Amino acid sequence: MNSVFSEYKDFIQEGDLALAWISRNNIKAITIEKDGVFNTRYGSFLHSGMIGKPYGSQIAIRTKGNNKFAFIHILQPTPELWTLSLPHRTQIVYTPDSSYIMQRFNCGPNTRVIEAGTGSGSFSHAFARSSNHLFTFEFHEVRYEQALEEFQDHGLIGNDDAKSNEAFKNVTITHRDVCENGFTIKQTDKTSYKFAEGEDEVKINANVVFLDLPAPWNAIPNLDQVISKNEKVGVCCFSPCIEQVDKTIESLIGNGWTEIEMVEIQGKQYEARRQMERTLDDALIRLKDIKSRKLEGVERRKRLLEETMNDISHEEKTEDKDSKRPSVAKTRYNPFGKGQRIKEGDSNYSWLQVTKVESEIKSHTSYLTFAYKTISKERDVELVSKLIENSG
Amino acid sequence: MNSVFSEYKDFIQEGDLALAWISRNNIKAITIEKDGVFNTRYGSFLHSGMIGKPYGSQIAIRTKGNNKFAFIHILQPTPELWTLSLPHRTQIVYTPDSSYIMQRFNCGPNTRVIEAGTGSGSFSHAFARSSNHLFTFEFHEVRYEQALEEFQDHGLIGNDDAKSNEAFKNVTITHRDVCENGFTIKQTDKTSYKFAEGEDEVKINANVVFLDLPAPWNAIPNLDQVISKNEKVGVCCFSPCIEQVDKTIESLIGNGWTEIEMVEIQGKQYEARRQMERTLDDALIRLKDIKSRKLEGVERRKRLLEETMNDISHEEKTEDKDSKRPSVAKTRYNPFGKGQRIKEGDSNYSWLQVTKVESEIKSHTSYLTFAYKTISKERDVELVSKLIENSG
Amino acid sequence: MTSQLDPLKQIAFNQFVILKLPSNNWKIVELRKNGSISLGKFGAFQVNDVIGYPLGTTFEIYYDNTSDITENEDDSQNKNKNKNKNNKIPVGKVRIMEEKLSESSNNNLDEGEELKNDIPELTNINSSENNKHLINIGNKVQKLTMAEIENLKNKSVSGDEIIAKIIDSHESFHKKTIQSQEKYLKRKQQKFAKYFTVNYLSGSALLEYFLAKGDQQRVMDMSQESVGMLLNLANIRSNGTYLCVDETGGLLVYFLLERMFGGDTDSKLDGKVVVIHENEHPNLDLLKYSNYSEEFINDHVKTISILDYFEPPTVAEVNSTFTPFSKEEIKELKGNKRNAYFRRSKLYKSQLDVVKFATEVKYDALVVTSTLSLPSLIPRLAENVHGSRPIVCFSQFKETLLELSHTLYDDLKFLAPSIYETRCRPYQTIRGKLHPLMTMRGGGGYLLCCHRVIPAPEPEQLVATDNKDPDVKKQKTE
Amino acid sequence: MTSQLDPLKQIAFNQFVILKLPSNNWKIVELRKNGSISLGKFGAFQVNDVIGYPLGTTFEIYYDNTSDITENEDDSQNKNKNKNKNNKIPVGKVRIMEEKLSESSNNNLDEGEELKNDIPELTNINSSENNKHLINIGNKVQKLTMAEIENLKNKSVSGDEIIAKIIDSHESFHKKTIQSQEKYLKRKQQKFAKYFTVNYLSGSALLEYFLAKGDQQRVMDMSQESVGMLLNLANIRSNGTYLCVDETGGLLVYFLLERMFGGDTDSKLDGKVVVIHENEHPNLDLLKYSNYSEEFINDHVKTISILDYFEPPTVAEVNSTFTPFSKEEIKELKGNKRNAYFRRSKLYKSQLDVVKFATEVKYDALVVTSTLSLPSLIPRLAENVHGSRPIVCFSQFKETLLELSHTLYDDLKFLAPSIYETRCRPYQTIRGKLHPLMTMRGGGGYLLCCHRVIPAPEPEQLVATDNKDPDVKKQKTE
Repeated sequence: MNSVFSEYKDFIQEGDLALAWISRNNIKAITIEKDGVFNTRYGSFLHSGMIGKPYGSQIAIRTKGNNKFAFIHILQPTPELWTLSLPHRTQIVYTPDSSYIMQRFNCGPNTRVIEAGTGSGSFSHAFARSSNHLFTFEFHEVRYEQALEEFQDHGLIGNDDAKSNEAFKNVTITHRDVCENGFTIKQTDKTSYKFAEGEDEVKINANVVFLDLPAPWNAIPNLDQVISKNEKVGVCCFSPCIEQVDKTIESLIGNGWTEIEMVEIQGKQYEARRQMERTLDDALIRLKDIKSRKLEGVERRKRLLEETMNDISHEEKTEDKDSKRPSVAKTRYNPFGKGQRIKEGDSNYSWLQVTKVESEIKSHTSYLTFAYKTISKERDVELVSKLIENSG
Repeated sequence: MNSVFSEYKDFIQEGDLALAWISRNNIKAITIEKDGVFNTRYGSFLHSGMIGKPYGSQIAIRTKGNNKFAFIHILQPTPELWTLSLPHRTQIVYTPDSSYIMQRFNCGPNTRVIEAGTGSGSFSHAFARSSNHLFTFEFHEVRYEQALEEFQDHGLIGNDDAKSNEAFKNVTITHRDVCENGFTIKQTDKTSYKFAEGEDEVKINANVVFLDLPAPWNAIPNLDQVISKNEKVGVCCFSPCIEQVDKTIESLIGNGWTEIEMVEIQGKQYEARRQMERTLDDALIRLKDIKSRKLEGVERRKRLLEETMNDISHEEKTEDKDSKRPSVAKTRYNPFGKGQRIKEGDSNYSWLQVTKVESEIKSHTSYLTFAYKTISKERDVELVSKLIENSG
Repeated sequence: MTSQLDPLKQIAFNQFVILKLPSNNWKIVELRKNGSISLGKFGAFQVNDVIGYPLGTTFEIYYDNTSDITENEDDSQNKNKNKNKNNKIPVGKVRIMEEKLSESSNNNLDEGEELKNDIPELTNINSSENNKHLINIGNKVQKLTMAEIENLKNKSVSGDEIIAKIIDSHESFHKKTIQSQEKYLKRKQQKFAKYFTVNYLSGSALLEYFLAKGDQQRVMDMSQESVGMLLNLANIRSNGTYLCVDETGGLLVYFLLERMFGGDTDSKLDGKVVVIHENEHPNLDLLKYSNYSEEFINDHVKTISILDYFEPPTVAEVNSTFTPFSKEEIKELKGNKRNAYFRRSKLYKSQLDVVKFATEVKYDALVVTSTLSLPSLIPRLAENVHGSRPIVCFSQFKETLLELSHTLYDDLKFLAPSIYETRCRPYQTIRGKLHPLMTMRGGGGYLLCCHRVIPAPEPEQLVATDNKDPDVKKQKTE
Repeated sequence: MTSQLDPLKQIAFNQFVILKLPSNNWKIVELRKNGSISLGKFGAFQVNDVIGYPLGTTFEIYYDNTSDITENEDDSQNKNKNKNKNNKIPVGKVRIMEEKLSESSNNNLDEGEELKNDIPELTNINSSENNKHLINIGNKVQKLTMAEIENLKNKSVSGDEIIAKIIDSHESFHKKTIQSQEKYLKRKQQKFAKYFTVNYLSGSALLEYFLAKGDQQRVMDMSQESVGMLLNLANIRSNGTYLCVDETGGLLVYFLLERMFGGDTDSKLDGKVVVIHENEHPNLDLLKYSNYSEEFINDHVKTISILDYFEPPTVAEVNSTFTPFSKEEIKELKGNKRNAYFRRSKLYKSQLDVVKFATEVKYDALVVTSTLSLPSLIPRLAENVHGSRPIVCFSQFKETLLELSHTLYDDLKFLAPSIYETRCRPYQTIRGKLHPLMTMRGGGGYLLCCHRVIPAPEPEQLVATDNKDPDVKKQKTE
């Protein structure tokens, strides 16, 4: 099976997992089937109208009821888009955090990653893209089964960790409480790993570890068995509370990890908007206009009153103006469209480009505690001698 | 003595404490004297040239050496400007924090504030401006003496806490370790307070408390004696480390404070700048220009070469172009002023307005832990009955 | 004057206060003598019962059998709330309730977390064991029927007691994880608790009221920290005369008056706020929630339209419209004529005020929250700001201040305009579970601050070439 | 091929690495066989002595009497450092040193705070007693003379030993407060410690190198978190063909190649980066620090000027300039003629590449760090981006992306442009003294991300009216 996550696809094909972009906050995963239908509030989109079109195509239908059109875009999934398509109630590692962690660890085709726990699997997708192999662990059996199925559907599961040009299938998921039982994967375990003949235990040799666990300090002592021995290995613990950070640091120190540093990532998103440019001069002219029209009205009314009555003092008539204002339009000069519905950007007005942050920001996700360990600081003396002796 | 901090002054007068604004990061306090001189790197500013001018005046002198001018502005101090004029190595509560604390406590002419410790006195100035009385405590004797002198010079020290229109002299400073010895101020104490006949102890009745102490939890138990009994009193503890916050919360809970909330304030400052608008079209024309001039050069050189030599192959001549480029100006069309020093905003170019944050930001000052306490939740039943019975 | 309650400290009659409800909603009410106030599902109470207690007190509403459960007559302000079937909320008695320890427990608690201190029997087991055996339970295992709960609610039981009963009758409660137990309790507490806190209606509380309602636009997306910084940067004191543009319906003026006079309508301090407005009439609606007298507001707040401010009449013109009568002449006026005279006299005086505030007064600060184009507005308003005094503009968008900043940079009358951003980041303040709140309102706006200065007359040509910084560059004291 | 060191894991010859010094400065060096590297006041070492150890190892330089103190011959790269009197730094031996526990202890420690764990005899007394009796001491009470210290430094003593001696000889050390003791130790450690860490020269390390030097402009004020997010949002994989504008001197390309190939010059993966540059010649200088072979770079990085890209020749034009010879014809060519033929052949092939990458290839992402006006650049570059593929622009200023965002909004070929800001906030990570660093570099830049899409042909007139959002508003799935 092809993986839509590891291969660039040009055209929408039957069997593809695709994302239907309805709006920024409404992205749905769909599997393209010949007779499939994607139902929305405004109407139904036939998959048959998508098949064969290039990815990124806008699909239009006439909306129910009236004669307007509704649109969606069909996108090929990426780990980042997939993350956006997940329901927000799921605990998700979002892109500002995941991208920082991957960058800090220089993730790429030589990276061997341990992730615990799998959770929603959103970070797993990003790790799978930029690693040699991802070993992900999930202790909750139901979630393990769900993630396994999802990763299989997405073409990620496999032992293939060769640096080849083939589609990567480089994810192993294992059902495990890593705090209690560590990270080693054996024949007898509930795992997606396919053991070769005579292979009893997986050689994990991770050089990057990501722990998204409530108590990472229970898992840290188990890492020595599975991390790469002859290189510098990084760990990142993802914890919402500061007290967890403290216990994590304690455990990292106790287990010989160094260069400990905790950071927070703060991501914000802005939308481009426009604000009407309302000048003082226009505002002044408008007020003058109102004033002069009001005086006109007063004068006219005064004349009317004088013609018909004689018993009210001059002063009262003037004072009364507010309650007996004439019914003519209050203003003629309306430079800001007051009282009208003006669409943002209306070309009859001038606008200043402004940015507006989301109305609700993710002010905190988790603290990220980084540390490093090199288990063996030996060098191969013989090899080095040989290299030095060689002319070069 | 007049206080430049509590009265708006229009003109610079002899004896005034004024601020000389040299640049954003260089603001110096000076006392205006008839024969005074303010020396700067570029020359000396005579106080006599300032006296009688309105505050805010720019003062110009010819600079030393060349025939240019140098300028400073003379400003009347405000607590915020005063804060900016303090040396940065001093521990200062900056305006984003101090203004938030004051706003959260609705500081105004009815606020009675306890501050411990006084420190640089920068926050004291802001509190003094917007309170009925400020009781500030400093445990370090030398710093106490310095602050006392400064507050006296600034016309802040005094018992006057009447709600009058007079210049406020509403600061009392006391030398005290409030953790060990609490907040009550008696005749025998080292304090700026002037006791009246028969007055033995100051009635502090604070309704706002600000604790900038390394171990506020030692001071919190002492607060009950000095805070107002019949109203809701707020406290704010200012601590750099999270572990201090934890111990503070513990102490606040243990001492009956409620509505505990810790916050951080993050202040940023931006400068308005301009970035040159360099369009793709201009860049393309520029490259075309370079290319055509290069071809011209190649052609000319080719002709020259052909005239003088015959033994080098045609191909080599072409390939050689880079090393034997003619010495004519490389480009005629230079829409972005490459190679020239362009002043930001130069009107020969078009510019986009941009904001630039400071190159170094204050990413953390301290955590602010707020809590509230109402010692007595009684009501005056008799008074309330009377009020209910009265028609009204 | 007899002994009175201090409305700045105690809950007093005829005062607007803001109530905090268990749902974390806010409600602004006026405390009318003998009135009652309905809080919908959270019960109703008699105003008289809360008068005299300190502002900030939390009350629990309870219903006992001996009390005559009077039907709530309902204040006009609550009318909308009570359109549903049960539009008569029984009025209960109140007793003082101890407040929650942590602000977070009421307000800022993140989803799925609860104040440990409140529920001592719940321990925080930090292990991945926690929800390994998580059971997905709905409302099915809840043995009390809704009817039974409603019955309890109308009896003499407090919210906490109801919750205890519900827990008792909840079969699988103890099988739930700590976290989901906490969630459950939290939800139930919000549903059945009948308590409210009577808070002083400060400017910050009023601002929070609109923000919590989602009415950011009305207050120009202003945050408490931004307005606090505005007041400090503008050096607002009790004795200044401030020029102000307020497009927040009077909220900025509300803040200014609070800072200047402490909310005290009897204040003898003489500061003034001159409000310039772009429409015919000023909009300072929100001042209605303040406890200032009309007299106080007339003394301290002057409103002038931009037209009157920028194109004021001359004194001669004003004088030509009105000739003051002598005392004798006034005495002779009767009825309508007399009233009319006084109205014209008042108008005359206010016109003289316009002349004075538009042409004579030098202001001690200019503070602006306006959506008018600032580069066109601020330099003109700043003409009458005294040298060395601050100019502070709040805007929802940094870009509008950027424009303004460039305009002011190019003008030697303004010193070092800077744009400020300040953001408050509240924490879930629970020991053992400290962390910043997971989500927050975005926005909060930006400030521009500079000082009005007076350029030196001599060497202007030199300075004009250096528009980034009116001061000599690299100049340092020795 | 015999067994070799893996330059991605171990310190290997002919590799560029980045050294971290006790002063928290960075130094980029190439590890030449038999060479030595001078770290100025921190000593000098033999390259051969560090080869083979894992990257990331920290070495201490020590001098013992038995070792022949060879004078440092000095690499060209260190020439500038050694202009002062003592321009021959003695070359010491190295031994592995255990790293500091906390990153903060080297790097991010705030002024006046020190790693408690390192100095177990210092206890943290949390009381205001602390500096009550603070004494203001200068260097006077320091008994060791500078000459004595220099002497120690040139002897067999490690930095820590020197510091111990200094403390012993410092009369009032124990009278100082904890905080000032810590400050003192910190200062002395930085002054006398002779250690260095040999780090892999990752893109992030290279970026940090320029930022630490204060050379923000060179890297367009980009932060590690911004570039990381750029790579993720752009969905950079090992097998894509990416269109790129890089005004950071090759740093962006450095990052792209690292993400795509893991820094492995022997990688068999076939991704490509096509770099469009606005000058005659591309500037990818920083790639010289990478460990990629020239062949690798030729295979995976193509550079085309904007002129060639936007106004490419046709295949016919290219073919008209060059006629490939047959094998026999080539054989007959000699000397200069033969070389000239191959040069022309290479030029011809590169011109064909230009045609291909400018007109045929559909790109898998467009990533841009450019100061060219983005609204004029991006829509045209995006023409050749395949549908559904991301477009990500980095800019130092939000305002340039705002302009771009509006331009892209108005164009149906772009889906939902958004501006992103991401900021990393490091903590002083010391137990008992946890807090965010007090100061940080400002800036870090902003990203704009959108996806290239293909508008439906039919109902364009309807959509065009709604330029804020190309999708139906309020449309929801059932």
